[in-house]
Amino acid sequence: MNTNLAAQINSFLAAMILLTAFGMLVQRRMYGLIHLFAWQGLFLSVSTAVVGFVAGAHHLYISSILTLSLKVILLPYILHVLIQRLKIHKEVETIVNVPMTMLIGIALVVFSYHLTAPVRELSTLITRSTLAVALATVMLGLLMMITRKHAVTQIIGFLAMENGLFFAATSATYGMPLVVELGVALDILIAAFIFGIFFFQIHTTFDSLDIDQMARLKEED
Amino acid sequence: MPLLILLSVPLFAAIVLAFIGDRKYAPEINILGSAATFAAGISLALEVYVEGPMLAGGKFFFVDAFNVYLAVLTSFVSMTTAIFSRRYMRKERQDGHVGPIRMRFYHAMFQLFIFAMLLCLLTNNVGVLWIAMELATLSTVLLVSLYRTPSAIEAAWKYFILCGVGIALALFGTVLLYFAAEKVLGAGGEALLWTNLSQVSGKLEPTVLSLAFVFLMVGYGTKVGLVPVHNWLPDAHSEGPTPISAVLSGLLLNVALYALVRCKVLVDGSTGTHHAGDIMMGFGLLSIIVAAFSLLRQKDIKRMFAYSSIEHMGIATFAFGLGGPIATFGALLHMLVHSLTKSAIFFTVGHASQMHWTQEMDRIKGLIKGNPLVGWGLMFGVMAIVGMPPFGVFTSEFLILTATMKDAPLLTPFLLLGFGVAFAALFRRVQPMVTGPVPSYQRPLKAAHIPVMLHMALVLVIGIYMPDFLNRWFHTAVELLK
Amino acid sequence: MMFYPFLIEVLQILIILAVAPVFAGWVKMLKCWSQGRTSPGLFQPYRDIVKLFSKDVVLAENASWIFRGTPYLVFGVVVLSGGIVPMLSVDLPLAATADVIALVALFAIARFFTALAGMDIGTAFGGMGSSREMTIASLAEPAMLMAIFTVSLASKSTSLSQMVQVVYSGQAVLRPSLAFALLAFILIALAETGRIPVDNPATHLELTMIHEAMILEYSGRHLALIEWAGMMKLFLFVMLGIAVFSPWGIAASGDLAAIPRAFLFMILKLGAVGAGLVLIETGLAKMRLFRLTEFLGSAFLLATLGMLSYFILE
Amino acid sequence: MTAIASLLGVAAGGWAVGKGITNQIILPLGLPDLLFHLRLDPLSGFFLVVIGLLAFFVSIYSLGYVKGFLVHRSITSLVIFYCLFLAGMFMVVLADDALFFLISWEVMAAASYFLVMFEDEKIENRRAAFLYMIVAHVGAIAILLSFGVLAGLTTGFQGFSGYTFDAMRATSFPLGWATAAFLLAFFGFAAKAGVIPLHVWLPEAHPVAPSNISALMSGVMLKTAIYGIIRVAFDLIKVFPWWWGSIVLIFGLVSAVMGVLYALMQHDLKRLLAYHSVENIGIILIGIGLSMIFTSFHMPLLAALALTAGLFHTMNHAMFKGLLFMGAGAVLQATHERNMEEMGGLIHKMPWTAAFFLVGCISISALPPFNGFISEWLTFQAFLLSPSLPSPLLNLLIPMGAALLALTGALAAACFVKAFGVTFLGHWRGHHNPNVHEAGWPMRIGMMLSALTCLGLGVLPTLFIEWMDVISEQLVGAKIATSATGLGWMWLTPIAHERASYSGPIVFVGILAVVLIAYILLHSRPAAIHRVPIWDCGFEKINQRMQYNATSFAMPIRRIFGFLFSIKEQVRFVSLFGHKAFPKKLHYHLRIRDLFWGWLYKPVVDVSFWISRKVGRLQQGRIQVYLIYSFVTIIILLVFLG
Repeated sequence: MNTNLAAQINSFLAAMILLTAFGMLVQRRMYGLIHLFAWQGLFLSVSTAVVGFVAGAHHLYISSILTLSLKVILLPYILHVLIQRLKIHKEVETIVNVPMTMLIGIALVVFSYHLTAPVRELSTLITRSTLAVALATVMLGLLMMITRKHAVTQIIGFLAMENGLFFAATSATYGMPLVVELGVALDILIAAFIFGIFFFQIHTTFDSLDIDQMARLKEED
Repeated sequence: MPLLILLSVPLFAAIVLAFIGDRKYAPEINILGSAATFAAGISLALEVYVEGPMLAGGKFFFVDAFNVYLAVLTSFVSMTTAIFSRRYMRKERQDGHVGPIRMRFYHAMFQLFIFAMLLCLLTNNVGVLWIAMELATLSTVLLVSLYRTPSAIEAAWKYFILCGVGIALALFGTVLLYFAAEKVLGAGGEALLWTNLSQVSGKLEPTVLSLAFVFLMVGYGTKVGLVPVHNWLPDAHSEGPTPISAVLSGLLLNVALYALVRCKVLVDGSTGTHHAGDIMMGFGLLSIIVAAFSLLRQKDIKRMFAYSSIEHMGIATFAFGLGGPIATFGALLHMLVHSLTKSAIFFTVGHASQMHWTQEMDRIKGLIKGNPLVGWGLMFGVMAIVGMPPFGVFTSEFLILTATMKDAPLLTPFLLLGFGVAFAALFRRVQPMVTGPVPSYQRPLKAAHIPVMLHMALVLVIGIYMPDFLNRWFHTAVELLK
Repeated sequence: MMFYPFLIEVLQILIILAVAPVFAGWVKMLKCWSQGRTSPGLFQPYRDIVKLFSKDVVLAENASWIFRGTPYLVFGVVVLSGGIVPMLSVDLPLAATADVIALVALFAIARFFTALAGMDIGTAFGGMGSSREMTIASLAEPAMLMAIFTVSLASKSTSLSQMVQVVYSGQAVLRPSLAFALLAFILIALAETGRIPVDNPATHLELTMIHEAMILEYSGRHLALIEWAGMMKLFLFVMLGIAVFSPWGIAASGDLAAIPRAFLFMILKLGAVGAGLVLIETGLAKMRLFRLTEFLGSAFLLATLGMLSYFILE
Repeated sequence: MTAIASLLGVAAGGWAVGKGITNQIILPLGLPDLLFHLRLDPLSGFFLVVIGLLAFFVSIYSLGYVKGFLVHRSITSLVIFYCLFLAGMFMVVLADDALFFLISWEVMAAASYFLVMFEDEKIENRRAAFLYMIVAHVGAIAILLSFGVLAGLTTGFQGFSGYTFDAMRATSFPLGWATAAFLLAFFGFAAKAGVIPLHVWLPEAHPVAPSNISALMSGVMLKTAIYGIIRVAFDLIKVFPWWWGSIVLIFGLVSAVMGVLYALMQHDLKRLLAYHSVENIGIILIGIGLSMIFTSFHMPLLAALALTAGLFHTMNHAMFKGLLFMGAGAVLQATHERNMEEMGGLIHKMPWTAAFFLVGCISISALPPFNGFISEWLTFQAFLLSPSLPSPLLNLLIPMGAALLALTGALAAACFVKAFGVTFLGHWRGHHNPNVHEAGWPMRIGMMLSALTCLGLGVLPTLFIEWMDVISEQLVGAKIATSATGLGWMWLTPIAHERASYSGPIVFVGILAVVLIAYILLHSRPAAIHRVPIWDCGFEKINQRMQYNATSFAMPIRRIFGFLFSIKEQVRFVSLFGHKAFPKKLHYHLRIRDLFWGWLYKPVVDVSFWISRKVGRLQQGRIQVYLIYSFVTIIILLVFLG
């Protein structure tokens, strides 16, 4: 596989990641979201492996496998189980003003591109152009957290952000040092357990996972 | 060697505590672990004091004047907090707020949290720094929701999500930092070591670094509790158990600020401008003012002191942003004395609310007569925190204010406004609580004397007589942060 | 000549003790004439005082030592002031004891104690008198100081003998500032000595009394001392005005022979001032208490005008 | 104990002023790079004497006074904070670097705060203490900033040596910065001194504090602020334009007049005294302001005169105000009452206290032969000399100030006729007759000593002025000539013999002599004194409710100066037959408030709470909104940097 091809594959995968990010932004159904998230993880994992192969950075394979096992298999599975356990699978969520959200998302992509343009000039890596996509994914994850009202979707948004970060790490730099990668993965694992516990706590206390109920700690009278 | 002990003791203690569970002597083990940590911290400090900055564990750890003093502080406050929590948590158990499982969880997580913070301070690797920071968040999230009340869960959720997002942004910043460093230092672990980065900071790409700083600033700033990304802080501090509020306020914020300052040094070194400092000053100033005005309308005692923490972190951030020897000196001192004072305040606040069965300030009255230690402790604590001499906070605020007057005189009115309002707001609330006759519903309580008195005495001593070694430490740290 | 100044001093104190009642009698006499009444004679005040001295004292039950001591104190203060204002000669040893400001303060202490004595008994009248007296005094004081200020601008001094000397030596003739100051001084003196239109010394009508209300409870020798001191105070104010604004005829330093001449001049001037006083008192009606603000305000205005005209015109 | 320590302070201060020397000590405390510097020079020595002397008297007094508390509460905290308070004041005047100065300053403030709050079960005490603390702290911050400005301009700012006063003395400051520093310092010190409009805490805090503390707070704590102003202006900055002096002068005048007017309206004895502190601080500031004006026009002699007047008044005010508060404390302890409307006739039951209080009243009313007169007279002399200034505008305006000062003096006299008359004279006005007794011996001795000092300073001012001349010599470079002739101690002649003179001894001895002569002459013939009931004008028996009281006494003045207060007057009729002509009962209600509450403080408080409400909206409860904050913040920063 020559470098050029790899770059093309990588760009394609980047586009797919971006697409799934947008998909998650507007997806109303819970299962659909989880599937989209798993797809995004898969693209990420493949992309990591490709980069690792091209750059000869073998620790990226470990990264890739970690991503695959965590984000494509483990986390979606946990979410699945939780949703069934907590009987929320039928819930369809309302999102504030979908077209508006889309527009903001597009603006964010443009903005990310503009922002990373000077950085792109500096880099010699084949993956350099994907940095904008990574940033956009992070921002879209954040946007998703803002527009959603459900605890599970917020968590998915959060994880999507993490995906964007991983992508940034691989695309911009051919991956962080292994210690860091492992640590980050560990953290995400712990976080996953914690939000699992949280779902139960919230559910038993509030009878649903709608976070609009959790707005009582405030300063307004 | 002390370094290894310093790190391993809390980790080990966490494991032990997780296994032995809620035994009668668990609090004592907790104290013992913290005390051992503190002893290790002291010996490490001595070593550094004698031999100067050092690397350890294959460049993985790095100790210099800046972080060693914070490490000692962290281990010290964690020790006193452990002492405090023995009596406090026993009372909570008697009142039926927490059960045995949660007690086990509490003790283990407490130690884990200390470990995370120490790792955060001592590591040389910017990436590991990030991981430890995230670990510190995660270990406290469930402590905040320990009481399982709706508001506690809500607070913990917000803490989890907001800090999670914040820290994610910080990771993005770290990636960008690595991106820039890799060009100069080559790929691999070397490029994330702070010791290497600080040496080559002039060669790092300025555009990338300033971009990175934005993310780091917002990310770690969330943890520091800077306005406008502070919103998790009052909730988490007011709903968690009081010992946790004390360490969150007294230590975690410091650690986050430490990370931020390290990054700022790199960025300013690279860009050659003062942009990072300016941004920090802006955040600091905004925090001071917003927190000061928010203080005015608080009804919940712990929430009020949470806002006070925001204000003080704002002050320290502002001073670091300002730069210059005197302001930096003041900021370092401020971190130290704020953490001592604020945790002492939280100790007394915890007892006070136990005495009255509530955190509502309107219901808390007559503390001095009811329990002189709690009453006077709170009174003097507040006097110290609002910057009354002869306590140490005054000294640091004095240095910061005068330095501001020198370097950015136009900003002093805002600082002044913030200080004045915060002062009035705190006093307005605290005075009725400590004075006056004892209300009928107050119950007597055996308070934890040692931590409160120890902290206040230290703050007092620092205010009147700063030992020479501390002074030299600060000066070395100031040199480092230039 | 060592004794010369002391001689003057003694002489002057004797004069003030002796002449003050006569002057009061003179004013009363003129007043009677002007109102078409028969006058009791020039020396009636003497007879009053002597009669009061020989009477027993009737004291209210709860009068304290303040009430009893005040007459002596007032008397003492006024006599001492009498030794300070130059009447016959500029060369007065005690004149250096107090300058004009201190002199005003001496009068103030007399007033202070009189007001306290008025409150001592605990009647409504006493308190009313004290309250009004102190109010008037506080309004008069700034005007008084302004007048002094104006005069001292001309003489570069507040020391009385120095002021007299400067005016006497003709360095200050027909100055507008002095004229204004004189007008102001007259208004203030009327207020300070309790004459119409500020106060009416002859009335005992409850709504109008001021000074009389304070001393209503006095009797016997206490009343005699107070009355006497009151006459001396009037006399002193007249002398002060004469000394500062028209000292002509006063004996120069060390000139013993000029003393009789100076005495003569003094008597003449006193006669004239008495006539003027009566003219004012018969011509004007007593003012309402709250109109006094305007009265004393105009005194202040005049004094200030005097000062301004000094700076602007001279 | 404290008495002895105070005496030591007096001795040290007296020695320093007497010898005119300067000592410097550096304590091994504080920041290692900024040790605590102490310095004893004539100026601080003078204030040391003032503080020490009054503290000595008050300490003796306290021995008796605190016994009143022993019955129902522990006095440990009172004693501890009392000592801290004294120590704080001593340290303030000795401090020689900015940090130590501020530490002492705030120790003093904090200690007095706790002292004010000593009887903390009363809500008014807490309120007063709170207000006091706020104002004091805001003032302290201003002072801090002022030092910040000064230190910033010294050469040694990079290290810490710039914070010492020595470094500031050695620097000559550019005008703009010096002005900022001065104004800040003046603001800060004025807040402490109770200069209008920063005075509101004072009439709240002084009345509720234990009386020995009120005596110290009013008598000497306010003086530390005066010390601060003198130190900053004359010693640290040194060169300044004339309008600085005018500012001080104007604030002094306003405080003097407004202070005394407000005092007149009070019927709480200690509150009245507190307002008088505002007035007297005003008078002191007049002296200092004039001195500054003269200094800036390079007229050292006149500057020395005005400065001496101000300092002398500082001493005097400490003595007589301490005395008055001690007297008020004795009354309070005896009657458990601060409201004058409920007092009267105490002179019969407390003859000693009455006599001492009277001495205080005469002194503060600036009447000879007591000390208050001397300083006011000196101030007048300084005023009268102002026409020699080379500025026509000042020439025209300053005399008006003299007139205002005269008004102040006269109103003060009126006020103390009221205070003494209503409290000690007449009949008891209260509803029930309490068991009133004379104050104990320690209290009497304390009061007697300060009364004697008042008299001594009034009769022999020249000795005192000669002793303190060295201060003005150091600060403005000239002495005032007091001892021109051999009998110099008798005559006080500030500038020249021809100019003006006053002789305390002669006035004192003269009055005494005439009074004695008159008394002896009149008593050579025995005359009976009949004691009879008060003449009731032929009506029914008059009762004690018919007396003039504090409110009615001040009525004429209230009418005249009514526009300066916010007055609510209410008369309510309860009438027979439903017609006004047949009143059965009259309710008279009068409420006088400090004008500045409505003008200055309430708006500030309201605005603060308004902002606070707005700021509170930030924390609005929904996590999405918080996320938006992060989002927007990062976008803005990226735009800003990218």
